[in-house]
Amino acid sequence: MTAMTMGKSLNAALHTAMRRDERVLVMGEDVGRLGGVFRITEGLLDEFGAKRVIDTPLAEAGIMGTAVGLAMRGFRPVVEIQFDGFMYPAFDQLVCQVAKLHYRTLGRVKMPLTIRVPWAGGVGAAEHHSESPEAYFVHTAGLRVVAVSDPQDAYVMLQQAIASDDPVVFLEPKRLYHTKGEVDLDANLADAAPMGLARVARPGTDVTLVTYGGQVRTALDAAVAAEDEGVSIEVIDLRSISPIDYDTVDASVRRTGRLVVTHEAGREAGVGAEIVASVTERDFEYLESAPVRVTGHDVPYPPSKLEHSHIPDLDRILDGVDRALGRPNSLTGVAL
Amino acid sequence: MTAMTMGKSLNAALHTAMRRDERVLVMGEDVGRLGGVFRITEGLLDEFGAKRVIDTPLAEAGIMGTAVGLAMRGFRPVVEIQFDGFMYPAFDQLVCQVAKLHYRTLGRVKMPLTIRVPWAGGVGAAEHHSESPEAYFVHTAGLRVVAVSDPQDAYVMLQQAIASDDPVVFLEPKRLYHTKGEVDLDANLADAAPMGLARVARPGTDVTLVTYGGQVRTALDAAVAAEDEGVSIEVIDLRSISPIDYDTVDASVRRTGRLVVTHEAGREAGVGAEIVASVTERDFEYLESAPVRVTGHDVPYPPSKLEHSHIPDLDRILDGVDRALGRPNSLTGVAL
Amino acid sequence: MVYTLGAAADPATGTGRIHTLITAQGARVTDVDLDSYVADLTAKDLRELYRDMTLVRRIDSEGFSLQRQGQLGLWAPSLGQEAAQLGTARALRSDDFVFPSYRELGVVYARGATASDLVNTWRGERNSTYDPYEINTATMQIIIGAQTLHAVGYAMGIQRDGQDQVAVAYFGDGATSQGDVNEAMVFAASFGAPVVFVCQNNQWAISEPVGVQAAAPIAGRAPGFGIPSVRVDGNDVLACFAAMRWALSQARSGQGPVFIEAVTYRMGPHTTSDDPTKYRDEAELDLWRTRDPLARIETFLRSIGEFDDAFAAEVAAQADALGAEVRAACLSIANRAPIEVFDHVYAEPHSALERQRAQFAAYLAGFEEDAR
Amino acid sequence: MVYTLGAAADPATGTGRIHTLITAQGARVTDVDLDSYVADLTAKDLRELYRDMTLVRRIDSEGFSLQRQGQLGLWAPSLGQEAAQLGTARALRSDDFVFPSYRELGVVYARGATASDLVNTWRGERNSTYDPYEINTATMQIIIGAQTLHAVGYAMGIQRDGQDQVAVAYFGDGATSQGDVNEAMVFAASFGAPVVFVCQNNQWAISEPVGVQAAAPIAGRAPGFGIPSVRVDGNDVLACFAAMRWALSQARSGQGPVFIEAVTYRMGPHTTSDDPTKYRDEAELDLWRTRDPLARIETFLRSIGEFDDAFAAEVAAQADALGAEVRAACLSIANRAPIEVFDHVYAEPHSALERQRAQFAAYLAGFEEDAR
Ligand SMILES: Cc1ncc(C[n+]2csc(CCOP(=O)(O)OP(=O)(O)O)c2C)c(N)n1
Ligand SMILES: Cc1ncc(C[n+]2csc(CCOP(=O)(O)OP(=O)(O)O)c2C)c(N)n1
Ligand SMILES: [Mg+2]
Ligand SMILES: [Mg+2]
Repeated sequence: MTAMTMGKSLNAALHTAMRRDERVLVMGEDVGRLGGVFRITEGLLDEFGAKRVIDTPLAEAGIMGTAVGLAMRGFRPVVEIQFDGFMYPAFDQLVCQVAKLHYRTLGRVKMPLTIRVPWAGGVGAAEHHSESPEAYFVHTAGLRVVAVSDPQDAYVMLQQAIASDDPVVFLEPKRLYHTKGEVDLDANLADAAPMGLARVARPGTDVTLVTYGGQVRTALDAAVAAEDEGVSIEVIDLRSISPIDYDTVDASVRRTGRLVVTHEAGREAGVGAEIVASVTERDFEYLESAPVRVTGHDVPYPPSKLEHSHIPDLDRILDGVDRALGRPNSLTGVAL
Repeated sequence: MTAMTMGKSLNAALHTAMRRDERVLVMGEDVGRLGGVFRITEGLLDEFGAKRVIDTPLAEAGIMGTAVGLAMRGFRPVVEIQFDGFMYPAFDQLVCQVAKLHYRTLGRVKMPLTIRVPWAGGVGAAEHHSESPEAYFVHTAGLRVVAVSDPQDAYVMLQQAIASDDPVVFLEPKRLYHTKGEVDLDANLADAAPMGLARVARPGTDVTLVTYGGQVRTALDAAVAAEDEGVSIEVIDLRSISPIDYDTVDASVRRTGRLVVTHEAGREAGVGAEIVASVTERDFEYLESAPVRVTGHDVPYPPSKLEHSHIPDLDRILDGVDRALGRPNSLTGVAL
Repeated sequence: MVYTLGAAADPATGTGRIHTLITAQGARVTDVDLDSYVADLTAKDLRELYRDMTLVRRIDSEGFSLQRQGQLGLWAPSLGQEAAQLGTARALRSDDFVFPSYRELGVVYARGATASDLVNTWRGERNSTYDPYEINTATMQIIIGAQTLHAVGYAMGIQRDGQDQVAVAYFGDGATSQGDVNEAMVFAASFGAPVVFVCQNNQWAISEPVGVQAAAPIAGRAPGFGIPSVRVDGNDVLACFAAMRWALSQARSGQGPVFIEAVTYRMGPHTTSDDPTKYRDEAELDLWRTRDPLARIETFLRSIGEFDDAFAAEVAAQADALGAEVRAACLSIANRAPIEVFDHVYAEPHSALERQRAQFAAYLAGFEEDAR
Repeated sequence: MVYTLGAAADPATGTGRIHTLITAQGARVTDVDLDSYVADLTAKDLRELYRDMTLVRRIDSEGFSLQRQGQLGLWAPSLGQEAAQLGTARALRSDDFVFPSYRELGVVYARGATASDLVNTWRGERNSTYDPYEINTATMQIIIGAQTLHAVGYAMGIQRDGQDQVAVAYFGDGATSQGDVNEAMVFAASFGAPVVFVCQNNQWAISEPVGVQAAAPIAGRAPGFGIPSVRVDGNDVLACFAAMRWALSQARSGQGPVFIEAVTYRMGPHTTSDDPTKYRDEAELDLWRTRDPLARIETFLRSIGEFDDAFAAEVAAQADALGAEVRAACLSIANRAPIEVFDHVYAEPHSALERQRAQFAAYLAGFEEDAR
């Protein structure tokens, strides 16, 4: 076990994956000489050379579209989209090609792409640098979507994503890049939990708090704070948000009878809507109160000085927990 | 009142809107000389000339982006995206510019765009010509999204969308283009229901069936069929899916205690998820059974010969209604 | 320094010379740039190109009728573009990899697609028919321009594998307006990728004449990206073949991407859903009828005594047989079962979709029970 | 026929001549294409351009420090690009409409943005400061290349209004790879829209040298789209001014779009988040220091006796005052209230968002109560 930041563990994962399989390529803007604007690809160019670590022209559709061609040729491209907000120029290639080629070709053409995205807010960035577009990807059949929340998971799941024959959108919460944790660099992929499984990040009995990515830390903080008030929160880190591991969520909700979901993205047709809808369908008779969503507002991501009014923090989560528990909360007496 | 198809009523709406306001422009691929591949813009070039009816180069980002510039100059562009599946090249301009410019500029720059999209399936078309991407738009703050389901609504709502100072994604179900209905061409916009309001398309007492666009017809058919079996379905045509008129939905669900939502799009993080989640949050104590989603599968839109296994038909809706009513249904004894 | 084959030939008009080897009247003319690329071709080779074009035209008309008879969902005719398609595609090696659009019937035929493949793409049962890896040809692309980036990526892969295949992207004049196509040129030039761009400028993008897309000749765009280009008579199968050989020799020898504009004409409607009388004059069509790609090669071969009625009859008979084969292949294809909508979404097991599949299976089973 | 100003000046190298009027050594040289466009300029005009550039450089350094001191979220220096920005922007009419990117401090300054506007864009309180309609300048664009299409659309609007303004799009060398920028050229050429594309080729897109984006000179790309272009020394304020006047005269007189490549250099880091020592040599920077846009105009003016120490001191004092003004404007700006995240999402009432706003207000009110 080695203590390292998530940024470093992702970097280590890329090194490991590229050493293991020479068909793995890394490509994107500034991923080569600079090692990426977050240094996640640092050192790769030196070790693997420009044939495998490709500084591309500044065009996301071009990156995604050429990655499709490389995949057709039998490579396993790991694409970096520099920031979440720059996914959109590549959206057509992602939705119409990456997600659909396996289906279109009756399984003859595989798309083992990993699309790494420095993701979401909380780092005081400029416009378009703090987006949470994951619902778009979750709604897109043919894609898998995972979000990491700690260095060990990041290390293992990035390798799993690269090893997957399906396209995986791999979301890396920017605000956790510098968070440290213990990482087992010799972790055997075969022994690791599949990336599709959720993880109970903290057991609890009164309410189930489901989240993913950067919000996992905040949720855990909220659980600690709630404990002081005698409320026991079970925190579930989904890890995979497409597909979602409902078995783990069901098991918890059936015990607690109460559900709170939190994410940074806006609420309307977000991933939280999916979770609330599915849990309600699946566990209706177990629910003791209406599930609660604690999410970003349905506004464009605000200027950085206002972002802390947007990203649900510990207090907003606890307010949601109070609502789920039927305790007085900010919406007591307010129209929903 | 005049009997006409939805295609004709949309065409009439464009004529009316362009006569009323000379800042209204129509632009897109083949909208001029040809009058659009669905003939919705037929006759406009002859009446208004090439300055106002613009055959553009074949590039959707270009169409959307130049429409932004025209809007900044004070025009009201009505953009046609030829088919639903061709929205994606324009996604970046739509999400990062059209949806955000008013916010970015503190309200100084308005984006009175109407983005018309021949939408969804059921017409036996080739790949990419039958997509239901509406959840992407609903999840995008800054956009309004409406879906029409009959000629009269189409006539009025298209004019309302054009008159709106916000960008409106205007979804036209292709399979209803040829559906006829009575249209009041002299309808006074000021008297018409705002486009943000839902409509009870058919009153009922046992279960609330919420839908929009092309599925409204199918839902109404299902309601007729159910009546024969003694089940009274209330059908709600949302018309606007962003924002959603929850007052109308609440009122119904609070009476029936049961909710079924149907749409063609896939289920994961779809508009149905939003509706189920919101209704559960808002009306939890009124719900007598778990809400039910009857949607397209989470697969790429299938080849046309299989599309009728994808789009929820009358039988699948009634099966969902049975589920909501706790009657035997296809999922009795099947894991959710 | 960008090498542009013959681009400066007509600087006075700025339109760029259109390279031709066989004129519309069927006369062989000299082209210093292209002649050497077809010096080895025999009359027999030309007759085979005529045969190819005739067969493709026959499949095309069969496909058209099948659509009209409700057997196919749609048909996108290649009528008039046989020379551009066969001339370029016949210059390829089988291990080159082709990325066609929906209109490249002739290309896909030349790559080795079966009679069934050729029509059943439009049947609506499957989004694609042949296995791309069997004939080294991607599924015909419907999103305008998207495949050009795939071709460039594939070509980058060839470079990485140290091999000498070439990737080829086919697309139309309308496609040149798309960001993807321009980005494809940027990437191809940046990496010196072995890719050939073949733009069939058939004068129309549905109802829009090429002037809407391009204010200057399309072939002139590539050099600005650092890509040599040529403008060739797309109805002259020999010139197309020669231009493609030139392009392939460049790309195959490590000199990077090449761009071909084949100037041709879409003689039919855009697709069977289209009615071109709404937007174009019959006179224009008449003019292009005089430039028909099949007629001119026939005239030329006859003029040198290498084409007689017996040959014509033989090819016609073969075409009819192929037409019948295509028709049979279309009519005999089995329907897919409803549950197959779930097939091949993912390559690996997917918990949520398996659940949905099981639920739909249960739903379908209910009907079977009802039916019993 | 595409008219390319001076493009063929150096066909041997294919790199295209770089038009210069004042060399790096401060010498005035003749350029037959550009001279006439600055024939009316006086030494005083040049001094004012020097003043502009000096003031902008001062604001730039102030912004940089403010960021380092935690007062701004980010800063994207314009250091080294003052001539390209001021030279082109000062040729505009106030009723022309400009679409800048994040790096165009000098352009936005020239358009009339206040001291507060210039720094507070990066403060993180607001995504934009000035009212676009007050200074006929759009908010600085962050999505690479997106604004070029807005400029073309705006220009199409000018055409429709029958007026003679010009829309101007500013962007970088990296941006030329984006589909949007190429589509902008397609649309501009197709409609003959009065738009000027100004590409500041500052040699770098973050860590990538321009060669990654372009295998041929950027100015050479436009003619292929049917757009005349010029390649100008971007560190020569006079040449930039002249080139822009040429471009504007074309566009304003109904001759359609024009493309300018201003060859310059990003002397600072990409932004305050960047560390250029990771990817570029100090030697390169040293070379470009010898081509500094301010130094050369000063040398030239001194050589003709139109610049003395008193003038330099006066401008320096003005710059310091402006620096102080900028700093004060940054430090004094009021924070926005949390509830303002909901402002301006829609222009018209929106039921769902109003509900969310009320809920959040109730939530915030709870804290106020707690605080009481
Ligand atoms: C991204 C996208 N936009 C629009 C369309 C609709 N569409 C199909 S074919 C076509 C015209 C294509 O013209 P061109 O590129 O010249 O090819 P051609 O059909 O002439 O072979 C259009 C607009 C599409 N398929 N994809
Ligand atoms: C669509 C998009 N992709 C990526 C980025 C990230 N990014 C910001 S600036 C930049 C480099 C831009 O280079 P260039 O166009 O040369 O302009 P310069 O910064 O040199 O002025 C990149 C990659 C972005 N802002 N937008
Ligand atoms: Mg065409
Ligand atoms: Mg640059």
